[in-house]
Amino acid sequence: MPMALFWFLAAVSLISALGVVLQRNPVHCLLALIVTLLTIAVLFIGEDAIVVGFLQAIVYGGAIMVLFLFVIWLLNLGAEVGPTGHLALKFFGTIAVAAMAAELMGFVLPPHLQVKFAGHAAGYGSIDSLAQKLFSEYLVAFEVTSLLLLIAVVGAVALARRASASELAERAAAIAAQRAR
Amino acid sequence: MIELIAGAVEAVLMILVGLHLAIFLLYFERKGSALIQDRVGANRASFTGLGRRLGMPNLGIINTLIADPIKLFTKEDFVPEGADHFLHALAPFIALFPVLITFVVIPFGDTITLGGRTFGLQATNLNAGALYLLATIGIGVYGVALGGWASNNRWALLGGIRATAQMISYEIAMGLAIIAIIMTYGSLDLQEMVRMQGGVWFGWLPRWGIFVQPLAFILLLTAGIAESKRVPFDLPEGEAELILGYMIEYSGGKQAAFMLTDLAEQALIAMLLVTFFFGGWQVPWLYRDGFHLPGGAVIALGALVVSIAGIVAFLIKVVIVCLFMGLIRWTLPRFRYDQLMKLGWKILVPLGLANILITAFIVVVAGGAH
Amino acid sequence: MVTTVANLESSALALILLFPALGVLFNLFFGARLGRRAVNIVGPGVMFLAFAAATWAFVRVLALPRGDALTFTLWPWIEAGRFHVDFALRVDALSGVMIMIVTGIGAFIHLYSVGYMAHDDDFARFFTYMNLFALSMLILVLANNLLMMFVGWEGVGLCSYLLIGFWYTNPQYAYNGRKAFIFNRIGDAGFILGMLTIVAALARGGVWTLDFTTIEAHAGLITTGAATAACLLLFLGATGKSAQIPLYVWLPDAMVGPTPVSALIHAATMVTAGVYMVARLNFLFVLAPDAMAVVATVGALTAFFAGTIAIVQPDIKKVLAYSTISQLGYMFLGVGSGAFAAGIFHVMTHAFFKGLLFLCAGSVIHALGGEQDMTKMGALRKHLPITFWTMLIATLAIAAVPGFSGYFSKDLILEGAYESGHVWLWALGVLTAGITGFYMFRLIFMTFFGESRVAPDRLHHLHEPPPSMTIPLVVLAIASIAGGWVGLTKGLLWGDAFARFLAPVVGNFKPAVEASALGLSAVATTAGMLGILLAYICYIRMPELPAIIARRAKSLYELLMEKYYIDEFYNLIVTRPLFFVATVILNRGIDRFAIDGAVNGAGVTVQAGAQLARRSETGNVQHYAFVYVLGVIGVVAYFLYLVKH
Amino acid sequence: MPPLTYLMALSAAIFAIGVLGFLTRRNILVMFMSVELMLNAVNLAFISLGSRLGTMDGQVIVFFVMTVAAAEAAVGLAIIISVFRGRETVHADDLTMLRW
Repeated sequence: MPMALFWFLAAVSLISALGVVLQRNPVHCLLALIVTLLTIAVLFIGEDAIVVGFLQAIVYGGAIMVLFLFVIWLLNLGAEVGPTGHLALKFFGTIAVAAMAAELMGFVLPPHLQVKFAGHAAGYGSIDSLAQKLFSEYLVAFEVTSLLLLIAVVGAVALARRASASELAERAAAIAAQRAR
Repeated sequence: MIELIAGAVEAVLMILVGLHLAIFLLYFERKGSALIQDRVGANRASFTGLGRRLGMPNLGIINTLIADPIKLFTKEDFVPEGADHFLHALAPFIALFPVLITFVVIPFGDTITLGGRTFGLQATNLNAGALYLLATIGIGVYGVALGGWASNNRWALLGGIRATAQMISYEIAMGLAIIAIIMTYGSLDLQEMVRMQGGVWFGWLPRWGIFVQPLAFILLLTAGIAESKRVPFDLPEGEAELILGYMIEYSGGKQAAFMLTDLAEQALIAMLLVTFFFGGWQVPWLYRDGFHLPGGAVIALGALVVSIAGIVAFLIKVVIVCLFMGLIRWTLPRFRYDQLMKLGWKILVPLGLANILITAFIVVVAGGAH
Repeated sequence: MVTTVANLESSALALILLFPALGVLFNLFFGARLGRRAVNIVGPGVMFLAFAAATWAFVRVLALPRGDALTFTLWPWIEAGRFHVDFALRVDALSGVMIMIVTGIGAFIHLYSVGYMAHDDDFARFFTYMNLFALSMLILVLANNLLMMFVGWEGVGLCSYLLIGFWYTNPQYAYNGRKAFIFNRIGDAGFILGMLTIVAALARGGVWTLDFTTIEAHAGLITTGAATAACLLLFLGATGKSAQIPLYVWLPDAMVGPTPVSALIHAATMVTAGVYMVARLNFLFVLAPDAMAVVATVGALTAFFAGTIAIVQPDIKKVLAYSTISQLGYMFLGVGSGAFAAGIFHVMTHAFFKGLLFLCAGSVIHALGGEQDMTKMGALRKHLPITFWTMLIATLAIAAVPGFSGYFSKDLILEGAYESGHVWLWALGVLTAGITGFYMFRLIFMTFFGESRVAPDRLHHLHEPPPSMTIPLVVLAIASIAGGWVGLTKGLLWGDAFARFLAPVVGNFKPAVEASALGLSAVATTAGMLGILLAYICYIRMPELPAIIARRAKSLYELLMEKYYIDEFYNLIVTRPLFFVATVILNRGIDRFAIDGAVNGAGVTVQAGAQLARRSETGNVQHYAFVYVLGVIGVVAYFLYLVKH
Repeated sequence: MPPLTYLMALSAAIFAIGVLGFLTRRNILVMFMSVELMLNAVNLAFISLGSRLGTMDGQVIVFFVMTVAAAEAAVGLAIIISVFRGRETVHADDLTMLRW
C-alpha cells in the first residue's frame, strides 16, 4: 500500500471515528462508524489480509451496522439535545482517555516495534490459508463460535420478542410503580 | 503504467456499459412492457419526424433516452422540511456508487493483444472478486435505508425499512448461492471462473456453470431480482401502498440516481449470471485458435477476432438475460410482504444451504469443475 | 452351633417385610385420598398377609432340622474397608416366635383399631404409623446383624414418638411423645456404643462384623471385660426401649396415645425389643456374668417397684402401663438369670394377655366415651359382658393363676431365677407376684363390680363395641388361656416344649442350683392367690378399707401415688441443671452475648461501611467504565514501566 | 507498506476514541457503537502485527472477533430494544436500576 493511501485512510478513519463520538444524531454517528469500518477494511486489505478485509466489509458493513440502523429506527431516536450526560464525567473521562492514549502511544511509537519485514509468502491472507488455519488449529474454536452464534440468535429472539398482552400489562404496572416512587 | 491506464479505460468502459445497459433497460421498461401488455407505449416525441419518415414512428426512443433524462435533471431539486439535508443528498449516491464500482471486476473478455501488448479484458483483476461483489452489494443497502430515513416522511421511512429488510434478507440467499459457485470453481477470481467454463462435455455441451449449478442459478436469479427491487420484488416502492417508498421525497437528478441504481443493479445481476452460469465471454466451441465444432470441423480465426467475438458474446448474453428478467418483471405480480420474507428465509436460504451441502459433497467426492 | 439354610424359597421372607411396607406407602400416599374404607381394608389386611407369610416361615422353621435357620440376603448394605454388613433376614426359632407374636397380635390390634378409630378423621395417618411400627419391629426381629436390628430399633422409637403424640394438638400429648423419644434416644446411645464395643473387640481379633452368627462363632475373641462393657451398654439400650429402671418413666406417659397404640407398644412391639435383643445376644451375655447379674437385679427391682406403684393408680391405663413395666421386669429377671427361653416365653404369653388387657381397657374407655379413671367406673359387668369375661381371663393369666398362660411362663422365670442362685431376686419376684394379683384384681373389681360410679350422662352411651373390636378380644382370650400350655414344667406331659424348641438358639446357660419345680411353683402361686384375696377383701368385702389405709399410711400412699417422685428426681438432677446451662450460660452468655454480639457487630460494621461504599455504586455504567479506565491506565503504566526497564 | 508503528498508533488512537465515546456519550446505542470502534481498533492491531510477523493467526483471531461481535450485536441490540420497551429510554444515566 502506498504511503499516500495510508495517510489518506488514516485521516479518514480518525475523522470518522471522531465523528462517531462527537456527532449528536445517532444516524450520523452510525454513518461515521460505517466509514471507519470500511477504511479499516481497506487497511486490512493493504496488509494482505484480503479475505478478512472483505469479510469486515460484508459482516460489519453489510450486516451488523444494518442491525444498528434498524434499532435506531425502531426506537425512533433523534439527536440529543443540550449538554448530555454528566459534564464532570465528560471532563474527567476525556482527561483519562487522553492519559490512556498517551500511554498507548508510549507503547507503540518507540522503535522497538520496528520489525524487519520482507514481504509475505505467496498465498498469505488468501481464503485457502485462512481456511487451513481455521479448520485445523482453530477447529474447536470455530465450532464453538458457530454454536455461540446460534445461541445469540435464539437469545436475541427471546429478548426482543414482542410480549403478550398480559405481559405488557404487567410491565406497564411495574413502570407505573417505579414512576410513582 | 500502461496497464494502469488500460485498467482505468476498461473500468470507465465497463461502467459506461453498465449505465447504458441500465438505460436500455429503462427503454425496455417502457416499450417492452407495452409490447407484452399489448399497448402502444411511449411514442410521442420525435426528432424532426425522422423516425416517422423512416417508418418507425412508435419506438419512443427519444422520449425515454433523451427527453426523460433532460426533464429529470432540469427539475427542481426538492428537499422536504425537516429532512436531513446532508444525508438526503448523499443517499442516492451511496446507493449508486457501490453498484457502479462493482462493474469493474466483471470480466468481459479473455485477453486482447494490441500493438504487441496483451491486456486482460477485466478492469480490475481482483483475486477475491466474488467477495468484493458481496461486499459492495452489501454496502448498497445504506443508500436506500438512509434515503428513506433522511426524507422525514413516514412512507419513505417505511419504504426504506422494507427495502433494507428485503435486501439484507436476500443477500443471505445470494451469498449462499455464490458460496456454492465458489466451491464449484474452487476460486474467488471471476476471470478464472469464466476460463474454467471454456471447453465442452461429451464433445458438444459447453462447460457452462448452469449445467453444474442449476439450483444456484435459480437462487441467484431470484435473489438478484429481489436485490435490485424490481417486480415482483418491488415492495419497497409499491406505488399503490407506499407511493414510491423511499424515493417519494426525491425529485430530479437524485431520483434519477435512485432509478438508475435499480436498473444498473439489474444489469449487474445479469452480468453476474452470465459470468457464473453462461460462460461469461466464452463462445461455445470457440477456442483461442478458432471454432472447434462438435462435428470435428475447425474454423481457424485470428486472435483479435476471437477476443472481440468474446466481448460481443458477453454483451449479447447479458442483453438476453436482461430481457429475460424484463419478461419476468412484466409477467409476475407483486408479492405480499410476508410472502417475500417467507420466500427469502424459508425457501431460498434452506435451498441455498442444501445446495452448499450437496456441492460440498460432490466436490469432495468428485473434485470441482477444474 | 446354628447352621444356615439359604435357598430361593427363603426369598419369601422378604414378603413379611414387604406387606407392611406396601401398607405404609399405600396409606401414606393414597390413604387420605381413597377414603376410610380402603384404609380399613389395607391397614389390617397387610398385617394379616404378613401374618400369613410369617406363619409360612414359622412352619418351615419347625420343619427344619433343629437349630437351622432360614436366611435371605436382600443386598449388600455397607462395605467399608474390611467391614461388611448385608441387609439380610434370618428366621430361626427365636425370631420365628417373635414374628408370630408381632404379626399375629399386631394384625388383631390393627383389626381392633378399625373399630376404635372409626370416629377419628386422621385414620390414614394412624394406619400409616401403625404399619410403619409393625414394619420397624419386623426389621428389628428379622435382622441377621446388629446394625440392621438397630434400624428397626430406631424405627420403633420413631413410631412410638409419632403414635404417642398422635393427637398432637394437645400439647401435653405432644410433650409425652417427645419424652418417650428422648428416653429412647438415651438408650439408643447405649446401643450404639455397645455395637461399637463389639466391633472393636472383634476387630482386634481380625473379625470385622456385626453378624449374629459370625459374632457367636468368634465369641471367644471377646474378653470378659469387653463383653461386660458391651452387654451393659446394650442393656442400657434395652432399659430405654423396654422401660426398665432407670429409663422407664416414658412408658406410663405413653398412655396418652390411642389405646390400640398402647396395646401395640406393650404387647407386640417395642417394649419386648429389649428382651429379644438380650435373648438374641445370649451367647454374649453368658460371657459376662456380672452383666447378667445386673440385668436380673434391674429386672427384679423394676418388677417390684412398678408393681407397687400400680397398686394405687386410679387410671385404668396407668395401672396397665405399670403392670407392663413390672412384667418386663420379670422378663429381664428371666433372661438375666439365664432362663432365656423362659423370658421369651413370658414375652409371648405377656403379649397375649397384655394385648388383651389393653384392648379390653380400650373397649371400656370407648364405651365410657373416653373416661379412664377407675373411680368413675364400676358395675360394668352387665353392660360389657364380652369385655368383662375376656378381661377376666387376661387378668387371671397375668396374676399367674394355674392353668392360664401367665402361670406357666412366670413360673419358669422364677424357677430360672432360683436355679441361677439369685435367691433374693427370686423372693422379690414372688412378692411381686402377690402384688400383681392384688393390683390386677383391684382393677377388675373397681371396673366391673361394686357400685356404679359412672357419670349419669355417660350411662345411656354404654354399649358393647363393634365386632371388629370384640373378635380380637375373643381370639386373644383363647390365646391367653392356651398360649401357656406349650411350656409346662419339666417332666409333665410334653414338658417344656417351648424351651426345647428355643434351646438351639438360647440354650447357652447351665443352671447353678437344682430346685424342685413344683415347690417353687406352689410358693409363687400361693403369693398370687394371697394378692387376689387381699384385693377381694379390700374392694368387694370392705370397700372403705383402702381409704383408711391410705389415710393411715399417708406418706407411703403419696410416695406410691407420685411414683416415687422419679420424674421430679430426674427433673432435679438432670433437667434443671441442663436448663440452667442452656439458658443462662449457653443462651444468655455465649449465644446472645458472645456470638450474637460478634455477628451483629460484624453486621453493623459491614452495614456502616456499606452505607459509605454504596455511594460509589451509582448504577450508571459509564461511571463504572470510568473507574475501569483508570485501572487500565494503571495496568498500562505498569507494563510501560516493565518495557522501559 | 506503512511501518508497523504507524498502524499501531492508528489502532491506539481509534481505540482511545472508542473509549472516549463510551465514557462520554449518553445514548447506549452510541456507546455500543463506541465498543465496536474499540473492537475494530484491536482488529487492526491484530492484522498489522500478524502481517508483520508473517502469521495467519492474527487474521484468524480477527475472524473470531467479528463473529463474536455479530453475536454481541444481536444480543446487545435485543437487550436495548427490550430495555427501551420497558423503560422508554436509551440513556445510560437513566438506566441505574441495578445499583446498591
